[in-house]
Amino acid sequence: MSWDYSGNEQWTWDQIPLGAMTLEGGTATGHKTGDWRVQRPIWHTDKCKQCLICWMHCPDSSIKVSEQKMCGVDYEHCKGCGVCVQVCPFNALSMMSEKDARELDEKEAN
Amino acid sequence: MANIKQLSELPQRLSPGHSMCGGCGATIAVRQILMGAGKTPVVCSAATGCLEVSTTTFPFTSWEGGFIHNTFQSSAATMSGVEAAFRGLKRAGKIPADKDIKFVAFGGDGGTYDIGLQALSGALERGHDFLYVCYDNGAYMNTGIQRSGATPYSAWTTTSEVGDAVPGKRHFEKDLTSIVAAHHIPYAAQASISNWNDLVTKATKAMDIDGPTFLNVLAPCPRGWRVPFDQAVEIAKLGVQTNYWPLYEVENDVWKLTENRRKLPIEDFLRPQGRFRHLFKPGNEHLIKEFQTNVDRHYAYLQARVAGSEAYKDALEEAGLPLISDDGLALESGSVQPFQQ
Amino acid sequence: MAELTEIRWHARAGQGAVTASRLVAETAMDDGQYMQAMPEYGAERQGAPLKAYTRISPDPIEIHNNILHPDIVVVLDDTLLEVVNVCEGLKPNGTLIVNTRMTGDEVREATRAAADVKIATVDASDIAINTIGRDIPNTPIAGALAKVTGVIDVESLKKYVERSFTGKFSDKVIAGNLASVDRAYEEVHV
Amino acid sequence: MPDVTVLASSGDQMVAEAFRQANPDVLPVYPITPQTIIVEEFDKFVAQGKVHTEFVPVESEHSAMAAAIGASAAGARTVTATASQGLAYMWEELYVAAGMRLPIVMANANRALSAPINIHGDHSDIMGCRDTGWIMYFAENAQEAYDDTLMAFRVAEHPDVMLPVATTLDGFITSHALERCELLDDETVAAFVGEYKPERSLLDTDNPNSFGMFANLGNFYMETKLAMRKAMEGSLDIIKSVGKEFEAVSGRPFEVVKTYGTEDAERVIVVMGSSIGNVRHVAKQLRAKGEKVGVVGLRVFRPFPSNELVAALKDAKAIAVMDRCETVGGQGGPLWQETAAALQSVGITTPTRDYMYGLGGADVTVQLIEEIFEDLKTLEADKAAGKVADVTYKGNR
Repeated sequence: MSWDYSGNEQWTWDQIPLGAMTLEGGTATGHKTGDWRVQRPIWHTDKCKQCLICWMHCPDSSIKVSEQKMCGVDYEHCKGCGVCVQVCPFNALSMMSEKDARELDEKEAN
Repeated sequence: MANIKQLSELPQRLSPGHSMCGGCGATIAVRQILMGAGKTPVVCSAATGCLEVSTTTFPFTSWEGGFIHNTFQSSAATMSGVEAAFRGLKRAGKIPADKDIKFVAFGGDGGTYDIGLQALSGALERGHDFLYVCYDNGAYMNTGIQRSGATPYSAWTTTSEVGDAVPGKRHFEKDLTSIVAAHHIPYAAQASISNWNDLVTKATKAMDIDGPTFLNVLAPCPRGWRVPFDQAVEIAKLGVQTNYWPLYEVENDVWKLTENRRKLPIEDFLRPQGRFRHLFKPGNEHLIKEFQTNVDRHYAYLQARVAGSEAYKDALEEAGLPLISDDGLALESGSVQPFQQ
Repeated sequence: MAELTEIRWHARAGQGAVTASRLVAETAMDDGQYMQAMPEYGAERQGAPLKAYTRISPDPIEIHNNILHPDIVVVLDDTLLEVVNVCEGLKPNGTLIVNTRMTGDEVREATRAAADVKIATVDASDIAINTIGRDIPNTPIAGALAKVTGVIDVESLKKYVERSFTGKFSDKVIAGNLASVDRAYEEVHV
Repeated sequence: MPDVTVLASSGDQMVAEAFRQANPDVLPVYPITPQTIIVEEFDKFVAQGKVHTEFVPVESEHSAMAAAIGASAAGARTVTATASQGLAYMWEELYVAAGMRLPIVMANANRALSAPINIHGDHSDIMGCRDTGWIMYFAENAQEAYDDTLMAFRVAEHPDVMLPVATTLDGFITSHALERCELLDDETVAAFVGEYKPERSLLDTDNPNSFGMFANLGNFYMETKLAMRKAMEGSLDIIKSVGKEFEAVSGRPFEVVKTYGTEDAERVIVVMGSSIGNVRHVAKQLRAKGEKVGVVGLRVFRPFPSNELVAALKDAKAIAVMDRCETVGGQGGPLWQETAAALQSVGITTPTRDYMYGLGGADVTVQLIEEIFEDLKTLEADKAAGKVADVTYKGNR
């Protein structure tokens, strides 16, 4: 089942689940903490040895892994703490200011 | 235990989108511990604190499985009730007898060493089948860095202030893991987020055991420790390497050190942390010396327990007595009466 | 208003006043009456003087307070006569039953009981020792109560004793208790 | 018709029997006088295998309620029992149980609070948590303690209520005194109480829920409290209908407000718990002498049966409220406060006076009650002359 909590800010007393419980697990995924970020980790695929140490230590479950392989950073939720950069044994991750990163993105877009 | 690649395929237990600080050690601990459940469903509880507040802001929960928060001191007692319900409902035939759930209760050091110690002790004594995890960041971080029974000697907190008269916390921390071990439960261990392999191994072991088990996990709080936000894992590693936080386990009353890294001087652990800055001011050398002495003394204590465990095993063998887990006594919890119609 | 009978028991903690208050109450209940039985709760320990109460009525009993004006007072230990005013609040023409070797007149003198108080004496301890084998005067004195006041029926009392003791005590003990009721019923002096 | 067993029983024992017949899944409990008999008797049932209940002998009342909350959230029919200091120790947990909307049933043997320490009956403990969101029954005697406990499950677990229920009995007076009681047969009770089928459970791992969420500033806190108020208000009708159902089963009448003589009474006493009987006993004697006195006894205090109370008091000329709980420095005891507010809210200005009585188990004598009825004769004039305080102690030295 999937719980639709859209528009919950407007819910009245009789619309809130009993005892204000959540009716589904992991709904926080809908809370985008990526905008907390002032720096972002950049993944250098050339240096990555797929050891998954970054994934093991990410406090925000924001290292994307599929089929046992690191496949990017979940920028929707990554807070840019830099732990992944610190724990990577192969310098396959480095931090970049969010501002520069965005400019870079725009350039690539154009 | 599964290797890291296999672990990466386990179900996600803690979703992103929580409001913990960037770089928080507690969420790293939770993620690593819940890997120990494998594919089995997990129901968790948490004491009031950073972890609880920041992972459960309505309507956003980061907990993928069942979760309950009750009060600050009641994580263990609340989970007692959940686990008792699991058994009571099975006995009543309202839940399939073969249904398996892993129960994990979380508490910070404030909710475990201090206000929750009575509830934890009671739950351990009653033998409930769940893992209790203390994520230890050495102070009441949720309320703004006040000292707890886990705060290290001489550390600065907002209630162990540093001044000319008083150089930070005047008391040595409680040895919680030994207190828990004294309940003679099947398994108690100390782990660190910096040693994921050791931690996940211990979590797996603990969750596989029937009966009460305990993990005390070093989970640094960069904000409270006054280190950069990317340093949680690094500083935890130094905690282990300096023997500030020895990694060991107590299984069936048998003590065993699980990591024997080269031992670094305690300064290496203290120097990077703003909460110990005053220790490095001229005239405070004796504080570092006292800190080191206490660390060495505690490590010697652990080594003695390890050595003593050999004698203990021999004594049991000589007397023909079973280990704790082998007689099942520690594994029966609550009321053990079989239900008769 | 229906006839409500109120009994106050005096004894030392451990002498069985609470049991006696229940024995009489439950016997009355078996005969279709309503009842209440309660000790005066406190932190008393072995040997301390205490009170217990029994109420019996053909109609439901609504009042729940301590009994201040009993119709009947029963004293399980005559050494209490010197330390407790057992006649306190006793209703006019009330009844005082004492487990003692003393005569009725001696009791009246010792308690300064009013002239209208009906006094009954029975050596329940002696009866208990000779029938049950131990000094537990509460069963026999209930027999005396039945005789003197008629508030409960002696045969019902014996039926209740037999029923409630069966399984808990040996046949010998039960027989002794029944015998003690009969003897007290016969031997009580008014 | 149900089989009825007549037995001599204490109130505590009757509560234990009600618990046995409801066959709860979990019972976490910590012993305290005068609730102890409930725990002891129930543990016998566990030991004899007469219930399937998981008995959790916790290390404190705080943990008793914490474990009850965990068990109830896990979908278990959950009961516990306490008294006095134990209830006070549970206090913060009581709010959690109600706020999480968990249908826990708890018996409380009403007892005084320290200091000075006192083990006897009064309402200090239970009144201390009258605003926690728990429905509250007050039993007049052992029989009502049993009846209320059975009805409590139906009310608490009703989908439109989902609030915890406290069934209370006065310490020692009701908890320990032996009375003639009637026990319904197990089948009849099982059919009446029914089975608890929770909509949500922590153990439903296919539909995970998070209980005890954090309501951030301005985020749903007031709304959840309003939802509780609505459920509490609505519960009164459910309490009544369940009461009528139980009346049909047991043959014992159920009213949230019990009245005697109010049809023509000029002087009325409002009272709760075991003292209702004492006051009715005295009122009967006085009415036999032609005095126009009446009694209003509340069997339910939360939700407060305001309309029923007003209806019972509307024709009275003078009203005494008997409170068995101090509110030191307050305008009056809890029952007087509620009564005065109920009357005022419909514009009734009948003079009232609050009597503080029976604290720490102080005896509630016939004389004490007669004095109160006597006072009422001149209450209006005395008040006008400023002769009486709002709060008057009775039975003290």
